[in-house]
Amino acid sequence: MAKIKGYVEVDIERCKGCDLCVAACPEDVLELQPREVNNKGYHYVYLKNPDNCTGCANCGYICPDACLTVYRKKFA
Amino acid sequence: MAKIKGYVEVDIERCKGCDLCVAACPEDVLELQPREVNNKGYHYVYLKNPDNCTGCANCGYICPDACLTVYRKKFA
Amino acid sequence: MNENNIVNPENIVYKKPKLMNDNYMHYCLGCSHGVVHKIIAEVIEELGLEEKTIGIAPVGCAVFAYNYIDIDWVEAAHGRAPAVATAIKRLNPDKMVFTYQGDGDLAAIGTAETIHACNRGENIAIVFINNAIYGMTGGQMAPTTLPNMKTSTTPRGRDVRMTGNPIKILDMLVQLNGVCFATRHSVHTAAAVKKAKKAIKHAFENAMGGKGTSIVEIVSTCNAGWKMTPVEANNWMVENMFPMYPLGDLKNI
Amino acid sequence: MNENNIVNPENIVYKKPKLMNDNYMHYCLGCSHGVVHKIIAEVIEELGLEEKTIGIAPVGCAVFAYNYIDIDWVEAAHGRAPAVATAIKRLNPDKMVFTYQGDGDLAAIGTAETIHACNRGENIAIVFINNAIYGMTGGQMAPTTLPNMKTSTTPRGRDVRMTGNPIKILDMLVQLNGVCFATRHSVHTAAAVKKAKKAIKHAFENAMGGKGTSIVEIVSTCNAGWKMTPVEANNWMVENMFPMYPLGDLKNI
Amino acid sequence: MTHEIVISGFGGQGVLSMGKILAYSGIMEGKEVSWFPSYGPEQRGGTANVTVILSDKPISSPIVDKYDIAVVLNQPSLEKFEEKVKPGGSIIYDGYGIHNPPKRKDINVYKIDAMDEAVKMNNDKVFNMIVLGGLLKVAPVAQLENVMEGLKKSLPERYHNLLPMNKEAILRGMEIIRQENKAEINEN
Amino acid sequence: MTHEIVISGFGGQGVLSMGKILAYSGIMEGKEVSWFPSYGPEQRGGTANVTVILSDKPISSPIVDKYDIAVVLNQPSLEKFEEKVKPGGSIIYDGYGIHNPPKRKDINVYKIDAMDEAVKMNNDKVFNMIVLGGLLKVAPVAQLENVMEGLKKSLPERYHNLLPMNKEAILRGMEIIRQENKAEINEN
Amino acid sequence: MSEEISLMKGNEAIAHAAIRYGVDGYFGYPITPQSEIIETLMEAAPWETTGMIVLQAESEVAAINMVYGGAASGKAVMTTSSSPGISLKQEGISYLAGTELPALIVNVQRGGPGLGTIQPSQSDYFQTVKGGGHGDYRLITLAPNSVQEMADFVELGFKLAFKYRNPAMILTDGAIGQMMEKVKLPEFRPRRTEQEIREQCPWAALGKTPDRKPNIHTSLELDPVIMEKNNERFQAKYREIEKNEVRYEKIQCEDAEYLFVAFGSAARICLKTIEMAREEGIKVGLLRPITLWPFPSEIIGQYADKVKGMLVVELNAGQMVEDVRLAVNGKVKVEHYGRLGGIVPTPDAVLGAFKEKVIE
Amino acid sequence: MSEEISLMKGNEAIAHAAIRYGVDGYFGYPITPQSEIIETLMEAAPWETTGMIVLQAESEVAAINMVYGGAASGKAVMTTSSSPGISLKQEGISYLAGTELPALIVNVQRGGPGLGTIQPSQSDYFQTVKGGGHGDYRLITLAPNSVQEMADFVELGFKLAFKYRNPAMILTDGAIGQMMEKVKLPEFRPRRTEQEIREQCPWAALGKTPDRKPNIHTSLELDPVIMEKNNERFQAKYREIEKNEVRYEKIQCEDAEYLFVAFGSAARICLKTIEMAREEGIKVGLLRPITLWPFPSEIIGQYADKVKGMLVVELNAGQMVEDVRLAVNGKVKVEHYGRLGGIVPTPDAVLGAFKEKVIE
Ligand SMILES: Cc1ncc(C[n+]2csc(CCOP(=O)(O)OP(=O)(O)O)c2C)c(N)n1
Ligand SMILES: Cc1ncc(C[n+]2csc(CCOP(=O)(O)OP(=O)(O)O)c2C)c(N)n1
Ligand code: SF4
Ligand code: SF4
Ligand code: SF4
Ligand code: SF4
Ligand code: SF4
Ligand code: SF4
Ligand SMILES: [Mg+2]
Ligand SMILES: [Mg+2]
Repeated sequence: MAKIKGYVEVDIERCKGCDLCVAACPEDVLELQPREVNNKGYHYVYLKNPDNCTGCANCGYICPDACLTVYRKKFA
Repeated sequence: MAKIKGYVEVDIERCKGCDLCVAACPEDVLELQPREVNNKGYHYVYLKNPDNCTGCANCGYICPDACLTVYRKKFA
Repeated sequence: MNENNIVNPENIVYKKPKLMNDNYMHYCLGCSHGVVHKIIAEVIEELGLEEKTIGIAPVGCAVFAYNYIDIDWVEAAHGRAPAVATAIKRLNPDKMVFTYQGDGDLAAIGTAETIHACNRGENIAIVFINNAIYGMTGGQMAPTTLPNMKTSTTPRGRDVRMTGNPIKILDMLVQLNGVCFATRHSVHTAAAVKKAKKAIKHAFENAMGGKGTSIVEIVSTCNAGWKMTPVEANNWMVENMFPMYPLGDLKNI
Repeated sequence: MNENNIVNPENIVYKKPKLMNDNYMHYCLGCSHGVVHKIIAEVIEELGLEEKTIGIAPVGCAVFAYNYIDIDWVEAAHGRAPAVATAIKRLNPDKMVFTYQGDGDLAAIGTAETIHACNRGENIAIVFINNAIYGMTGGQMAPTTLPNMKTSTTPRGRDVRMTGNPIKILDMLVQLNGVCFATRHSVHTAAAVKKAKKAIKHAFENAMGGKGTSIVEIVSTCNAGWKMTPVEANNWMVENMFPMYPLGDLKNI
Repeated sequence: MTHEIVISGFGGQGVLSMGKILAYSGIMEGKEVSWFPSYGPEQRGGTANVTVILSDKPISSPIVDKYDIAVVLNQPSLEKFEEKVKPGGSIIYDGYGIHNPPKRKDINVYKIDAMDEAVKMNNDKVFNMIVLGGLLKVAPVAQLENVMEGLKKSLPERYHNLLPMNKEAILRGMEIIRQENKAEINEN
Repeated sequence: MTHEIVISGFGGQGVLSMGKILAYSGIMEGKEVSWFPSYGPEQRGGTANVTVILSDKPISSPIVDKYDIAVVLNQPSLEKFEEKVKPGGSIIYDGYGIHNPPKRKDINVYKIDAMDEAVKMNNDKVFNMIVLGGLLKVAPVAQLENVMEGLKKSLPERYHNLLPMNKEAILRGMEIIRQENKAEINEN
Repeated sequence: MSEEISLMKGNEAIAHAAIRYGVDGYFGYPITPQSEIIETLMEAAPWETTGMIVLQAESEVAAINMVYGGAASGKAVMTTSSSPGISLKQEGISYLAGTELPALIVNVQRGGPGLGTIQPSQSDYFQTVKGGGHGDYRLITLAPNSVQEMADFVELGFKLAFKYRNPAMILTDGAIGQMMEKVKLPEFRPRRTEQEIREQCPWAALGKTPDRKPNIHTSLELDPVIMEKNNERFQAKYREIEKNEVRYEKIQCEDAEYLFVAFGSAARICLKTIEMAREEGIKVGLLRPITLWPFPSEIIGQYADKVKGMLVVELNAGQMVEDVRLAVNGKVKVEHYGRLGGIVPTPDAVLGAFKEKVIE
Repeated sequence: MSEEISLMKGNEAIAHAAIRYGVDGYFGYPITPQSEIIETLMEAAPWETTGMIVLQAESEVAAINMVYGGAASGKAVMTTSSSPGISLKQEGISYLAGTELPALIVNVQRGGPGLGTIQPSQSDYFQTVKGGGHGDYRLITLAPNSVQEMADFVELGFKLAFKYRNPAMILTDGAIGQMMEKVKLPEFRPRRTEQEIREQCPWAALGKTPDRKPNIHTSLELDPVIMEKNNERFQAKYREIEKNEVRYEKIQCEDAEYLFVAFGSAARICLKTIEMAREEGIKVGLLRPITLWPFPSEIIGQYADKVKGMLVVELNAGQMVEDVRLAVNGKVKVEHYGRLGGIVPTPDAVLGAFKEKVIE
C-alpha cells in the first residue's frame, strides 16, 4: 500500500509562536519551543513528532505569517 | 335638508399662484388672477365660483404657503 | 346667502397653524416643503410639545425652516443633522428632537450619520423630504434621482450605469434594530396630507416615548428642479416616483 | 525514512506565496490579517494579475499591507478606500482594483463611501476584515462589536442600549443593485481558508469582468484586542461571531 | 467710453439672459465686456439683477455701485437701484411692473410698456427683447447687426429660428420707449 | 539629585508598568517624577520602552537622550540604548533576553537573571518586579516601603493580595543582581 | 503626600478633569495618541455618577457635529482627536465659530502631513490659530506644557468658551498626552441643571418658553449686509479676547539677553536648555505662550527692545515663528529651530541650534 | 472677432479649460457658487470625446479622496468646491501633500464662517496658504483675477502640480466664478496615454511591471527618523518652489509712492481705485500676487524701501496682510482694508480707506 509522508519546514525567524498551526495539526506533529526563543523573542514552532506528519498542509494554510513550507510525498 | 356651504379666504400677499389649490378643488371654485399680480409679482388665487365652495378644505391642506383659511357652515 | 355668515372664527375648518409665523416662505411656488412645515407645526401644537421641541434644520432648501415655525431650532451642517440631533437628545432626554432633511442631505453626504444614528436607535424623529434632486443648489442629481431623470448634472437623464441606481435608503434603514418606525408618504392631496400628518405625529410620539428612531419619508416634488409647473410635478411624482418609492409603512413596532 | 527524500521542491504542497515578499509582518502573533494577505497574494498570482492590480490599503492594522504583497498600492485615508478605488478603477478600467478594509474603516467612518461605491456598482472588489474591534488603535469598540463584548471603550461590555447593535453591513449592501457578489467567510481552518480564497478569486474576477462591486467579508479574530490567545480567539469567534455573522453567500449574480 | 448698466427684475423676466445678449453684442462691437449677476439659492421668485459693463478699455472692476443706466422691471428693483444711478444717468422702467415711477429729477427717466407690448405680440418670451430694444435706443452701445450677432451667439443653435421674432421685438422696443424726464443737473 | 532612567524590552515584559511603579515610588519618596513611554500601534511584539525621571527639582524635559541608567531586557533594547548611557552611568540587563552583553567600558554593567529566577519562582508575572528589585539595588532612588506604597497605588485594589509576592520578588532581585563591569572613566 | 496627588497621563488627566468639571457630554472617535481620553471616560462611566454622556461617534465628522448640537443646547461639551481627525472637524469648527457656540476641542497632535506618524508634533499650529476651517474666525487656543495643565485647561477652556461664546482648543501633542506626571485634579463640580443653563445661557436651544422668542442657531445669512455685521461682531469679540485673555509664562527673563519662545512640549525642552545655557553663562530666558491665540504679541514686542535675539523652538517647520516675527516687526533677529515628523529635539540640540543661529 | 473668443462665467471657463487641457478626471459635489463647473462638464460630456471621467461624488470628502486615488495612478485629476466643502477636504489635501501627489483643487470662496453666505469672499486665504489641514505642508496657490485667468490657471496649476508632485489650488471667489467675461480657451490637448504616464510619472500606481519595484503611495511612516527625512524633503521642495515659481503682476508701480497689495477680485477693484487716485494726482500702484504661495515676499520687501505706505485690500478681516507685513518686516507702514461676509467693496470705498489709513 502506498504510504503518504509529509514534512514541514519552519521559517523560525518569521514564526511568532501563535500556536495556531499546533492546534490545527491533526497529527500532533507540532509544538512550540518551550524555552528557546527567536530573535524577536517568540517561542517558535518545531516538529515534535515529525514522523506523524502526513503533509496535509493544514498548518500551512492557517499560519498567518507564512512560516511553513509543507512537503508531501507518496512512497510506494 | 341641511346644506353645507364653504368659503375660503386668501392671504393674497402669501400666495405664489402655484395653482395647486386650483387643481385640488373638486368644485372648481378657485382660479389664478389672469392679469393682476401681488407685490411679489405672482398671479394670486381668487374665488371664481365662490358659491360652489363646500368648505371641504382640500385647497387648504395642500397649499404650501398656508395662504388659505377655510370656513364651513351647515345651514338648516 | 351672505358670506359673512360663514366667515366667522367658529366656522374655521382649516387655517395656517398657530405655530407657523407670518414670515413669507422663501420656497418656490408649489414646493412640497411648505406643506410639510404646516404639518409639523400642527403636530407639535397638537401634542403640546411647543416648549419641548428642538428642530434640526438641514442644509438644503429647508435650511430656513427655522424662520417659519416658532420653536427652538439648530441649523446643522450639510448631512450632519442626525449627529446634531443625537447629542441634543442624549443631553436632554426629555425633549422632542427631530431632524428635517432633504435627500441629498440625508442620503448622500449624510449617509454615515443617518445610518449610525438609526443604528444606535437615537430617540429622535427624522422627517425626510425626498424630492429626488438637490433643490437648493439648482437641481443637481440626488442619490434618489430616478433613472433617466434629467437634472443639471444629468442633462441627458440619469445614466444608472454611470451613477448607480436610486438609493432606497428606507429599505436599508429598516434593517437596523434601532429603527422603530419607517414609513413613506406624500403631500400632494388632502388625503395624503392627513396620512402624512398621522405618521409624523406617531414619529414625534415615539421620540418622546423613547422607542428608538422614527423616519418619515415624504415623497415630494421640486417643480423648480424638475422644470415643471407644480401641478405637472405632482402628476409626474405619482406616475414616476411612487413606483420607485411606494408609499406605506415599512416598519412600525 | 529520510526527510531529504521529501524536502524537495517538487514535493512542496504549500508555501509562502511568490507575490508575498520576505518582509516580517508587523501583525500580532496569530492575527487573521496575515492569512488573508496570503490568500490575496495567491489569487493575484493565479489570475495572472500581478501587473494589473492596484491594492488600496486602509487605515487600520492592515495599513502596512503594502509592505508584504509586491504589487502597486495606494494607502487611503481612514474609511475612504472605496472612494480611492472608485477613481482608480474609473480612470483605469482595465486594471484590477481592490480595497482591503477593517470594520472600523469600512462600517464606521467609511459608511458613506462604502455604500455609495457599492451603489454605483464600481467594478472593484472589497475585502472586508471584520474582527469586531478597532485593532490598530488598541481595541476600541467597532460598529460590528458584539453585544456585551468587552473592548477598551466598552470595558463592561457593549451595551446595545447605549451604542446600538452590531451593524451587519453586508445585509444592507446586498440590497444595492450595484453589488454583484456579497459573501461571508473565515480563515480559521484550512477548509475555511480554501473557501475564502475561492470567494476572493471570484470577487477579483468580477472586478475584471465589470460585473459590479464584490464584497468578501472575512469574519476574523483580533486576539490582541480581544485579550485572548490566538487559539482561544478562534474558538470564541466560532462560538460568538458566527451566529451574528453567518458564513456563506448573501448574493452572487 | 464705458457704460455701466444694471438690469433688474423678477426671477422669471429674463434679466440675466438680456444682460448676456447685451454683453455679447458688445463683444461683436469689439468692446471689452463684463457681466456680473446677483446669484442666490435656486428658489424661484425674488429679484435678480445683472451688472453689464461695456467699454473701449479693459474693465477694471466688474462690480460697481453707481450705474450709468438702470433697467428696472419691478418695484423692488426700482427701489433698490434708483438711488444708484449716476446724476445725469438714465433709468428705464417697465410700466406694467412698476406702479410708483422714479422720482429723481437729476436723471433721465424712460418708460417702456414692454409687458403690454409682449401681450399684444402674443408672446411672453419676447418681453426682455422689447426691453433690450428700448435700452439700445437710449444707449446705442451696439449696432443692430452686432446685437443680432450677439443674440445668435448666446442662443443655442436649435433656437436660431426665433431670431427674426426677436429682432422684431427689439425694433418694437426701440419704437415704444418714451422719455418721461430729462435730467436737470445743477452744476454748483 | 536627578535620575534619568530608561527601561526597555519586549512588549509583554511589563516594562511600562515597571516604570509606573518606579515613578509612583518616587512620588511616595516626595520626588518630582515623569514617565514617558514609547507608544505605537497596538500590535503585540516589538520593543517598548519608558523613560522615568526622578528628581528633587521640577523636571524640565521629560524627554532626554542620555540616561543615567538603562534597564534592557532584550537584545534590540541593548543595541538601541547602550550608546545612550552617560559615561559613568549604568546598564542593567537580563541574562535570558540578552545573548551579547554590553561592551562599553565607561559604564557600570549589571546582570540580573530575572527570567530564570521567575521560572524558579514559578511565576512569569513577577519577572519585572525582580528586575525592579535589581534596579533599586543599583540606584536606591526610593526606600522599600515607599516602593511598596507606590506598588499599591499603581495596582488596582483587586490585586492587592499580590503585594507580598511582589515584595518577595523585589527583594529577590536585589539579591541576585551582579555587577559585571565597573566604569573606567578617563578624565582627560 | 496629599491624597489628591495622582500619577497619570496627560490624556487621562483631561478625562478626569472633564468629569470633575461637570462636563455634560463627550463625543469622540479613537485615534492615537489620544484614545486614552475616551477609554478613561468609558472606564470611569460618569453617566452613572455625574450624568455626563460619553459617546463613541462613528467618525470625527459626526463627533464635532454632536458637539455642535450639544453646545447649541447650552451644554458643556467637548471632543478630542489628533491631527488627521482634527482636519476632518474643520467644517464643524467653522460652524461652531460662525454660530458663536462654546465648546472644547482637544488636539493631541501627531506628525503629518497625511497619515504621518503617531509621534508628537506641533505642526498644527497654523491650522489652529489661523483658521483651518473656512472664513474669518478664531479659536481660543490653550497650550499646556504639563499633565497638570492638561487637567487645568479643561476648566479654563470651558470658562473662556462660555464667556465669549466661542470654541476653544487645547492644542497639545503626543508627548504631553502620553507622559505621566504628578497631577492634582480639580474638585468635583456639579453639572449645571437645566434651570441654571436657561438662566446662564438664555440663548440655549432647550425648548421655547412663552417668555421668549425662539432660540435659533444658524451661521447662515444670505444678506451680505447682515452677514458683514455678524462678522464685525465676531471681529469685535476677537479684539476683546485679545485684550483680556492673553496668557504666557516668563522664565528667567529678567536679565535675559536672548529669548527662547516656545510652547507646550517644546517649552519643556527649552527649560532644560536654559539650565544648560545658564551654566555656560549665557543669559537666556523663555517666553512661553500659554494662549496661542490670543497670541502674546505685546510682551514679545516689548522684549524685542530688550534682547539681542530670539529663537523660536517648535516641533514643526516654522509656524509660530511667524507670529513672533509679526510681534517683533523687524526690531530684532528672530530665528527658528524646528524638528519634524515626530522627532522631539533634545535640550543639547536646541542649545546647539541657539548658538549657531542666534549668537553670532 | 476671432471665433475663439467666447463669453462665459469663470466657473464655465474652468470646466472648458479642464476638458481642453486633457484632464483625466473630475470629482466633485455641488455647492454654490461653483456648481456650474460640474454642470458644464456634465453638459459637455467629455467622456464621449476626450475620455475624461466626470463623477458627482457623494460628498466633498469622497471627492477629494477620489482625487487622491486618481492622482496616485498618475492621472491629471481635479476637484472643485466652495469654502465649507473645502474645509471638509482638509484631511484629504494633507494626504495629497504627504504622499506628494499632483492634483488641482479649486476653491470658489464664499463668505463664512459656517454655512455663511454664498456671496464672494477671500476669507480662506489662511486656510489655503498656511495649512488648513494638519502637518507642515504647502499648497501651490494661484489666484486668478479674471475669467481668462480662470481658464489659464487650470493648465498652470496642473503643470506646477506635476512638476513638483504637489497639490495646487486655484483660490478664487464667487465674483470671479459667477461673472462673465471674454475668454480665449486653450487649444485641445490629447489626454496622456497610459504609456506616456508610465514614462512621465514612473511613480504612478498603474500595476507593477517586472522592471520596477512596487509603486506604493503612503503618507504613513512610523519611524520618526525616516518621517523627519520625508518632511525635510518636502521642505526642500517648498524652498525650491519659493525660488522658482513666484508670480505677480505690477500695475503702475514704477512711480508709485504708495502700493496696494491685493489679489483676485479685490485686485480688480483696486485697479479702478488706482485710476481714481491717479486722477486726483496720488501716485499709487498695485502689486497683485498671482501665486499666493509661494508668496511674492521678495518684491514686496523691495517696495518697502521705495514706497511710503501700503494698503492691503482683501475680502476678509486681514489675512494676506500678515504675509505682506512679514515681507516688509517693519520697514514701512502696512495697513489693511477688508470687507466681510460677502460684501464686495466699491472702488471709492477703497479709495476712502486708503486716504484715511495710509496717507496721513
Ligand atoms: C458641505 C456642503 N456641501 C455642499 C453644500 C451645498 N448644498 C447646499 S444644499 C445641497 C443639497 C440640497 O439637496 P437636498 O438635501 O436634497 O435638499 P433640497 O434642497 O432638495 O430640499 C447642497 C449640495 C453645502 N452647503 N455644504
Ligand atoms: C481620520 C482618522 N481617524 C481615526 C484614525 C485612527 N485609527 C486608525 S486605525 C482605526 C480603526 C481600525 O479599526 P479597523 O478598521 O477595524 O481595522 P483593524 O485595525 O481592526 O484591522 C482608527 C480609528 C485615523 N488614523 N484617522
Ligand atoms: S502538514 Fe498536516 S500533519 Fe503535517 S504538521 Fe502540518 S498540519 Fe500537521
Ligand atoms: S502558525 Fe505560523 S506563526 Fe503561528 S506558531 Fe505556527 S508557524 Fe509559528
Ligand atoms: S374648500 Fe373645497 S370646495 Fe372650497 S375652494 Fe377649497 S377645495 Fe374648493
Ligand atoms: S395653493 Fe396656496 S400658494 Fe398656491 S395658488 Fe393656491 S393659495 Fe396660492
Ligand atoms: S428648489 Fe425645489 S425644493 Fe427648493 S424650494 Fe424650489 S421647488 Fe422647493
Ligand atoms: S491588533 Fe488585532 S487586528 Fe491588529 S495585528 Fe493585532 S491581532 Fe491583528
Ligand atoms: Mg432634495
Ligand atoms: Mg477591526
